[in-house]
Amino acid sequence: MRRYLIKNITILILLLFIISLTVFAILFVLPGDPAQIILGINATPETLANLRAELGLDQPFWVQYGHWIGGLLTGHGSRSINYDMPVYDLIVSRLAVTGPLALMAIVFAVIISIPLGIYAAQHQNRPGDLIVMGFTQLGLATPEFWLGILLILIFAVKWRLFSAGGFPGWDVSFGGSLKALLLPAFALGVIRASIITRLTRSSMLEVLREDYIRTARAKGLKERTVVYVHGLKNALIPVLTILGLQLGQLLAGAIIIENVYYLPGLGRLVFQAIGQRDLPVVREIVVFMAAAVIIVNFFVDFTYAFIDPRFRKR
Amino acid sequence: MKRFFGNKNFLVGFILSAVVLGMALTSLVWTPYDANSMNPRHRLESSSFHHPLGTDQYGRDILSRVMVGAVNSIVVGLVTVSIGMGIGVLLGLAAAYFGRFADEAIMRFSDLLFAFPAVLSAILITSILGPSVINAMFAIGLFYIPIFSRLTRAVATTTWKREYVAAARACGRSEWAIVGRHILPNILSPLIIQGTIQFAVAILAEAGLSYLGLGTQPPDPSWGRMLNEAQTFMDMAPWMAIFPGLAIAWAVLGFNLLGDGLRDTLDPKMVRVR
Amino acid sequence: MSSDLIIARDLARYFPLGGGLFTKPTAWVKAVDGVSFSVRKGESFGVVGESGCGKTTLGQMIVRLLEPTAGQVLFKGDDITHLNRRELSPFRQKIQIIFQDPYSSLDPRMTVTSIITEPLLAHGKPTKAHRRQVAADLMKKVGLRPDDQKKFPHEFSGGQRQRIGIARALCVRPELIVADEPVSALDVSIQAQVINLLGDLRDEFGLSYIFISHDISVVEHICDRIAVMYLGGIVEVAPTELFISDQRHPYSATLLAAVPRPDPNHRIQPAAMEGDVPSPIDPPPGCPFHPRCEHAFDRCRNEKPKLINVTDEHAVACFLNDGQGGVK
Amino acid sequence: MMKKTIGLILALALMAIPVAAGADTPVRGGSMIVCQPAEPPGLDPTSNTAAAIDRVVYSNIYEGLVKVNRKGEFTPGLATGWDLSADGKVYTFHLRKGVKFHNGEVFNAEVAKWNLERAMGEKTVNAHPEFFRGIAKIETPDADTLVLTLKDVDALFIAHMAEGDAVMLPMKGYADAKSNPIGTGPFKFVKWVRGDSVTMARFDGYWNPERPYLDKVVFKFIGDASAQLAALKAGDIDVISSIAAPESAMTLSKDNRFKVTFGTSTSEVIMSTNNKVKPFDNKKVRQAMAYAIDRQTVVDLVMFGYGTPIGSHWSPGTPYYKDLTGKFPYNPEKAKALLKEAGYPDGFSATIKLPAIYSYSKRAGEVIADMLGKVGIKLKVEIVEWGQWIDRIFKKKEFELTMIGHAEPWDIGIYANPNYYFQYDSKEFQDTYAKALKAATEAQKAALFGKCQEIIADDAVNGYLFSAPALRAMKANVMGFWKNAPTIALDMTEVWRKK
Amino acid sequence: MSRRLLEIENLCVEFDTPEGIARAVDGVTFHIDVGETVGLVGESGCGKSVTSLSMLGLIPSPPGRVAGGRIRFEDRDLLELDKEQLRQIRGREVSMIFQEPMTSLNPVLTIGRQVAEPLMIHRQLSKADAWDEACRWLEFVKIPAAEKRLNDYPHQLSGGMRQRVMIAMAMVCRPKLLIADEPTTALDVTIQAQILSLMSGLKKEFDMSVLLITHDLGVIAQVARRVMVMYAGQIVEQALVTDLFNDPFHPYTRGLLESIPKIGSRGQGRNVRLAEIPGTVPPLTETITGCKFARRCRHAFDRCREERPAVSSVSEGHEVRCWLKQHPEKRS
Repeated sequence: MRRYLIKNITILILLLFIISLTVFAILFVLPGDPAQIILGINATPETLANLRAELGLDQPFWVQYGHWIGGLLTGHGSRSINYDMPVYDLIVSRLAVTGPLALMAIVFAVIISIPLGIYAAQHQNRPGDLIVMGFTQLGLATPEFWLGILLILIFAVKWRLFSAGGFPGWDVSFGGSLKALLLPAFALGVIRASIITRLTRSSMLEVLREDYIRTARAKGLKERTVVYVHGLKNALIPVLTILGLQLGQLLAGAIIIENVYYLPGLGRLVFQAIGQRDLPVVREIVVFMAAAVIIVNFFVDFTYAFIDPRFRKR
Repeated sequence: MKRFFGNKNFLVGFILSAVVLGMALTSLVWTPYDANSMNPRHRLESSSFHHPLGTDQYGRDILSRVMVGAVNSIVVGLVTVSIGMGIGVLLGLAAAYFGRFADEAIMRFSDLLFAFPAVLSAILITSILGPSVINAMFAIGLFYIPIFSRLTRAVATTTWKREYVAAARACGRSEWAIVGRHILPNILSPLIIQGTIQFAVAILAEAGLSYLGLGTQPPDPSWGRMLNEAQTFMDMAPWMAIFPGLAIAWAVLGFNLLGDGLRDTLDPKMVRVR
Repeated sequence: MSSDLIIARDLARYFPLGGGLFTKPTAWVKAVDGVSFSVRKGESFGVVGESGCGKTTLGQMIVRLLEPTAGQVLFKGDDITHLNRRELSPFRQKIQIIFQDPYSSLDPRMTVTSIITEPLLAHGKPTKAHRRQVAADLMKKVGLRPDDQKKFPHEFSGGQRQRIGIARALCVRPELIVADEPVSALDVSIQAQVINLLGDLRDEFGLSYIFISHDISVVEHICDRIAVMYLGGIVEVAPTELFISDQRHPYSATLLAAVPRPDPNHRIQPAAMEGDVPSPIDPPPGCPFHPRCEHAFDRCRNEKPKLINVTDEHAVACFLNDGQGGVK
Repeated sequence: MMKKTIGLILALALMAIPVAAGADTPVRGGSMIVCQPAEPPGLDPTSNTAAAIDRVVYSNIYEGLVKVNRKGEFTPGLATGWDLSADGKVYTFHLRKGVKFHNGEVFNAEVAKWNLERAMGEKTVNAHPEFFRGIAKIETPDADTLVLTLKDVDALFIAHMAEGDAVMLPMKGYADAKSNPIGTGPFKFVKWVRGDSVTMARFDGYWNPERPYLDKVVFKFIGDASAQLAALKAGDIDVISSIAAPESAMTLSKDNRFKVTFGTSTSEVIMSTNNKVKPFDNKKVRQAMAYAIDRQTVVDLVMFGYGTPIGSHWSPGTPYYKDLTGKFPYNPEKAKALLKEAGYPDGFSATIKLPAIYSYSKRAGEVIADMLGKVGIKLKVEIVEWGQWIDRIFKKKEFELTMIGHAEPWDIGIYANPNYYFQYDSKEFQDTYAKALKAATEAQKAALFGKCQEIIADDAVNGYLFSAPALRAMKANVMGFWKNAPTIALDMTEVWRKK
Repeated sequence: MSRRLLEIENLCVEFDTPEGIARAVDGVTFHIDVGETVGLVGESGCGKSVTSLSMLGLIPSPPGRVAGGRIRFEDRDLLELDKEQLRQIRGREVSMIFQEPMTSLNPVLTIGRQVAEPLMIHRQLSKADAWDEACRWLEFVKIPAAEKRLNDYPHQLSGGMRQRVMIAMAMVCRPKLLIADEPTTALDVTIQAQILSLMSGLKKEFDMSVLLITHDLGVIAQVARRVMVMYAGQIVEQALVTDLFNDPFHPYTRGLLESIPKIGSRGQGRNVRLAEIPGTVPPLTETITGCKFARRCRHAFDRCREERPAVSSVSEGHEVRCWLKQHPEKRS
C-alpha cells in the first residue's frame, strides 16, 4: 500500500512539474509584451523597459521559471500584473464562484443521472428506458452553452424569472448569488447527467447480468436489496471513474458557461487573463486546474479501495 | 448493408447526418442567399417566406449561413479525427507492442493530455497561434490523440494476447505481419465507431471554441460563432440563437447515433452471438 | 538417445510481478523452474497438472512463444533456445502448437483458408490457388467440408473450430505438435471426435505430441508417457501403463485418485488431500508438495527433491523413493 | 424604420440634457453604483495609460492642475488659474489654497514641482514623459505659485496637463498608488475588490465644500453587454457608463425606469491602414476605399446608429473639430474607377486583422469587409488576440489593415510620427502639425489643426469611420451625469440622486 | 418410503433471440424425492441450467420465459407463486450453488455479510446472531480460521474456499432442496474431490435433497442416486445411476458413455479409438418434429424423423424417450 502511494505520488508530482514547465514555456514564447499591454499602445520604450525590469520580464527563462516555482512552493505565488494582487487570492476569490458552480452542477448531474440510469437499466428496452435513453442522446448532442442560452431565453427573456447573467457576489446577496448559479449549474449538470445516466445504465446492466446478482436473487433477497446493495455498489465503480474524469470536462464547460452567464469565475478569469497577457494568472490557473483534475483523479483511484476491495493491495 | 439499416440507431443517425452532409454539399454550389452578404434593410427579421430562419444583425440570411456552417463543421470533424487517429493509432500500437517502459511513458503522456481541460488548452493554443479554425482543429485533434491511442492500445493488447496471434508467431510470422494481418483488422471496427463519435464531439468542441471566439473567424459562418453573435440580440431576435444551436444538436445527434448504430452492428461480441 | 526429437534441459521461466516505470518488480513468479525431459520421434508425451502448475508456460517455451529464463531446448540436437526469428524459421515449420480455446485461437476476421494457410506466408509467397488447394486438402484431412473454405470462424461450432486450428498446425508438415489442452473446452461427444482425429493424424503423419492437459484420463488415453507437474516442476515421469499402475509420487497418486470415474461401482476415495495448491509466487521451502503430503517428513520441509530415475523409464522427485518402493 | 427610430431618440436625447441638468436643484447624500466595462489594471494614472484607470480615479480621487469640464473646456483644477507669457513659453500657475490630500498632506507648489519632476525623470514610470519633458525650468516663488518655463511653445501643454498622466500625488503616500491611491479629489479611496469593484467615499476635506453631492461611489466592473443590462434591470447598479452592445440601448430606451444618453467621446474608430505596404501605399487605393465605405451604414450596423461618422482623425466633441465627412461620400462607382486608375481594375485581396477584445472592431471589420468586397477588394478577416495585436501589428507593423479605436484626445500628433504603426510619412502634415503646436492664438490653432485634419483626410491615411459614442444608461433618478466624454474620466463630482 | 419433494411436469422455457424463439427446455418432466440426490447430466446448451433456474424464477426475463408446465414443490406450484412468495422460498427452502465461485460471490461485500444475509432475511436474525451463525457454518464447511475470514472479501480466497463459502451460504437456512449447478467444473480435480466429499457429507447430515447438474458423467456416477440425461432441451433417459451406467438404453446416453476416455482402459494398445457421436447438437431455434437426436443416431429410422418419441419405461424407474423397442445393442 505504501509503495503504491509513494509511486503514485511521485508520478503525480512529476506530472505537475511537466505541466508547470509546459505551461510556463508556452507562455514564455507567447507573442505579446505584458508591459506594453499594461502601459497601452502609446507608451514610450523607456517606460516599457522600466516596467519590464520591475516585473522581472528581462530575466532568462530558467531564472523566471525558478522564481515562479519557488514562489509557488513557498506559498507566495506570483502577483497578477493586471490586478496587482497575489494570484492566489485571485484564484480563491474566483473559486468562490466556480467551485459552487461545479459542485452544484455535479450535484444536479448525480441526482438526475444515477436514479435515471438505474431505472433505465431495470426497464431495459421497455418504453421508459427508451425515453430516458432518447433524452440522454439529446443531452449528448446539445452544446451546454446553447442550453445555457436557451435557458436564458426561456427563464430570463420570456418569463423573467432569472436575470440573464451576472453575479451579485456572496457577501452582497447570498440568495441572489445562489440564484445566479442555478441556471448555469443546471445547464452544465444536465449535459453531464446524460453521460452519467448512460454510463450508470450500461454499468448497471452489466452488473445485473453478473453471476453474483443471480446468487443474491437465489438467496431470496428483495429485489431492492439486490439492485441497490449488491448491484449499485459494483455498478458505481466505473461511474466513479467517469465522475473523476468529468471534473476536467466540467472545468472546461465552466469556462464556456461562465462566459454565457458572465460569472466572475476561474474560467472567465483565465479567458480574460490570456487576452490581457496577465501571464502569472494564466500560468497559475492552468496549473491549478490541471492539478485539480489530476489530484481528483488520484483520489478517485483511492476511493476505489472503499468501494472495491479488490483494489486494496497489501 | 441490410444489417446496418436494420438497426434503428444507425438508420436515424444515417438520415440525420445525411441531411447535414446534404446541406453542406448543396451549399458548395447553391445557397438561398450569399451567406456573407449584408443587407442593412433586412436586419433582424424573423422567419418569413424569404428568410425561413430569419436574418441576423447585418441582414444576412441565417438559413444560408447555417448551410455553409455545415461545411465548416464537417471539415473540422474530418481533420480532427484524422489527426487524432493518425497519431493515436501509432502511439497506441507502440505502447501495446513495447509494453512496460514505453507503454508507461506513452500512457502517462496521454494522462497528461487528459488532465488538461481541453478547452483550456485550446484557449492556450489558439492564443499562441492566434484564433483560427485551423488552430482550433489542431487543438481539438491534439486531444483526440490519447483517446485513439488508448483505444488502440486496449484493443491491440488484448488482440496481441489472443491465441491466434500466438499461432501466427509460432509459425514464424514477423511482428509487422501480425500487426498488419491480425491487429489492425481488429482495431478497425472500434476505430470506425470511435471515429464517428469523435466526429460528433469535434463538432461540439469547435462550436464551443467558436462561441468563445477562438474558432472559425468572421465572416465565415460557423454555428458556434453565430451563437456568440446572437447573444446580445437575444431579446430582439431569439431565432438567431435558436437555429444554429439546433443545427449543432442535429448534427451531433446524427453522428452520435450513427456511431452507436455502427457499434451495435460491428461489435465483434454481437457477431459471436450469431 | 539419438532418437530424441526434442530435449528440454533445466527450462525455467520467471515472470515479474508488479513494478512499473519507476519500481522494480516486487516478486517473481517462478512459473516453470528447472524442467527437463525429452520426447522421442513418434512419441506422445503427456504433461498433466492442475491450474497454475506451469504446464502452459512450458509448452510455450518449447515452441518459443516465450523465451526461457534459463535452460535449453534442443530440437534434433540443435539448440534453438536463443535463435532469432530468421534462424528459427526452419524449426518453426517443424514444431507447431494447438491451443485450448477454439474461439480466441482463430482470428474472427479471417476466412478459413487464410487461417489454415497462414503458416505458409511465413515461409514464402504462395499463390492464392496453391493456398486454396492446401486448405482444401487439410480441411478434408481434419474432417471439414472443403466447400466451407470461405466461411468465417464464427460460422463453425466449437469442435469444427478446433479442427481448423489443427489444420493450421498441420499446414507446414510439422514433426512435433504441442497441444495445449486441445479438448478441454469441448463437450464430451465432440472431445472424442477431436481425440480420435489427433490419434489418426499422428499415425498418418508420424507426428510426435507434447500433450498438455489437466485431465488425466484424456492424457492417459492418448499418450505414451506421462509427466506430472506441480508448482513449476515435474514430480514424476513414467510410461503411461506404468504410471497408471504404479505412481511413485504421493501427488500423482492423489491426482489419479481424485479423478471421478464414470462408474458407479468405483467410488473415489474420500478426499485424501486437504488444502489448496500453494501460490507459485511464494512456494514453500523444500518439496513444494510437502504441506499437503501425508507422508511428509523433516527432510521434505527443508530440501527440494530432485527428479531421479527409479527405473530406466520412471523418474520421481520424492524422497520416499530414494531407496526402495513406491508410495503404494 | 430602424434608422428613423434612432434618429428620433438621438434628437430627444440631445434636447433632454440641458433641461434635465437645470430643472432640479441638486441634493446631497446617497450612494451610487456605476458600471464601468473594464477593470483598471491598478489605480495610478501616472504609471499607466490604461483608460480604465482614468475613468475610475481621475477627477474623483486624483486631480491635476487643470481640469476638463463637461463641455470639454479647460477649467481650473488645483490651479485656480494660469498666465501665459507673451512668447507662449512661460506658464504661471496660481495654486489653490488650503488643498489637502486624503492622508492629510498639504498640496503646494513644492508638491507640484516634485510631481512634475518625477514624471520627467530618468526613472519615470509615466507612460507619457514627453508631456513633461518640454519643461525647461520649474520655479516655485512661493507656496502657491508654480512657474514653468518651456523649451518651446507647446499648444497642447494645457491639454496635457489636463490628462490623467499629470495628476498630483502626495510626496509621502505615493508609493502604493497602484493599489491604495491618495489624491486631492472629492472622493477618497475605500477599497478595491479585485475583479469586482472599487469603492470610494466622500472626502470631507475637499477644497470645494459644496461638492461632491454623493456620499459614496462604487465603480463596478462588468464588461459584458448582457450582464450590464441584467444588473441595471435588477437594480444592482445605477449607471452603465458605457454600453457595450449598442443594440441593447434600443431596448433600454423604451423602458421609462431608465434613461439612455448618447454623447460624444474623444475616441475615433478607424480602419488603420499600413501606408507602407502595397497596394495601400497608393493614395488612390486609399481614397477608393474611402469612397467605398458608407459611414452611416457602418454606424447603423456596428453601433445601431449610436455613433457619429467622422471624416478625419478628430472627434466632434473636441475643440477645433472640422466636419470632413463630405470629403468622400459613399460612391462605389467612383471607388471602382479610382481602383482602375491605380492599376487594380479587378480589385485585389488583402487581410484585415482585428483585435479580439473589441466587439465594435470585429463587427466593423466584418461590415467593412462586405463593403469593400462590393468594389472588388476582397478582405480576409483575421482575429488576433490583443497581445498579438500589440506585438505584431502595433510594434512590428505586420499588417495591411486593422480596426481600432483611438481613445486619447488630441492625438492627431501620431500622424507626424512616420514610425507610428500605420507609417504615414507626410512632410506637409509634419510641418503643419509642428506649426500648430507652436500656434499662439486660438484662431491660429483652429486653422492649423483644421489643416492637419484636412491633410490626413485628403490623403485618406486611414479609413475614418465614426466617433465612438459616449453611450450611457442609468436609472431615471440619476442626475448630473456627464453626457459627453470630452476627456477620459467619469467625473462624479456633480452627480446627484433625485429623491 | 419415498415422498415427492419436487415434481416437474412438461416444463417448457423459451428465449427470444435474434434468430427467433429458442426453446431451451422442451417438455421436461421429472421428480425429486425427499433426501434424494439426483443428477442432471448433459452437454453445454442442453437446457440443464435453464431447468434449474426456472424453478426459482431466476430466468433472465426478458428474453426468457416459462412457456408452460408445472413445478410442484411440496404442495405449491412454484410457477403460480407471486414474486414475494417465491422470494420466501429462495434461499430458505430451495437454495442454489453455481459453477463459478469466482463470479458468483459479490466482490465488494464481505464473506460474513454474504453468508449471513439469508439468515437475516429468512430467519430474521439480528446481525450479530446471523454473523455468529455464519461463522459456525464456515467452520462446518471446513474453512480454516473461519472467524477471521468473515471480514475477508471473496478475492482473498482461493477457488475451492470460495466454493465452500457458496455452499455455506446455500446451507445456512437448511434448505429442503439444494440445486448445485456445475459446482465443481471450475475447480481442479483435487479440489473437486474435496468439494464433492463435503457435499456428500452435508447431504447425509441434513437429509436434504440435491439436484446436481453437471456435464461430467464421472461426477454423477460418484455422487448421484438417480440420473437424468438431457439432450437439446429434453430428458432422453432417466434411471438409477447403476442402471444407467451399467445398462444405458438411449443411443445418446450410450454414445456419451463410450466417448469418454476411461482410466485403465489403455491395456488394448495405443490405437484405440473412442466411440464418437457424429455431428453436432442442433441449434435450439430449429424446430424439429421428430426425435431431436435422430440425425446423429446410428439407429434412427423413419419414425424417429417424423414423430417425437414418447417416454417409455425400460424397467422399473428406467425411462427413455426413444422409439427403439429394444435395447439397441440387442437389436443389432
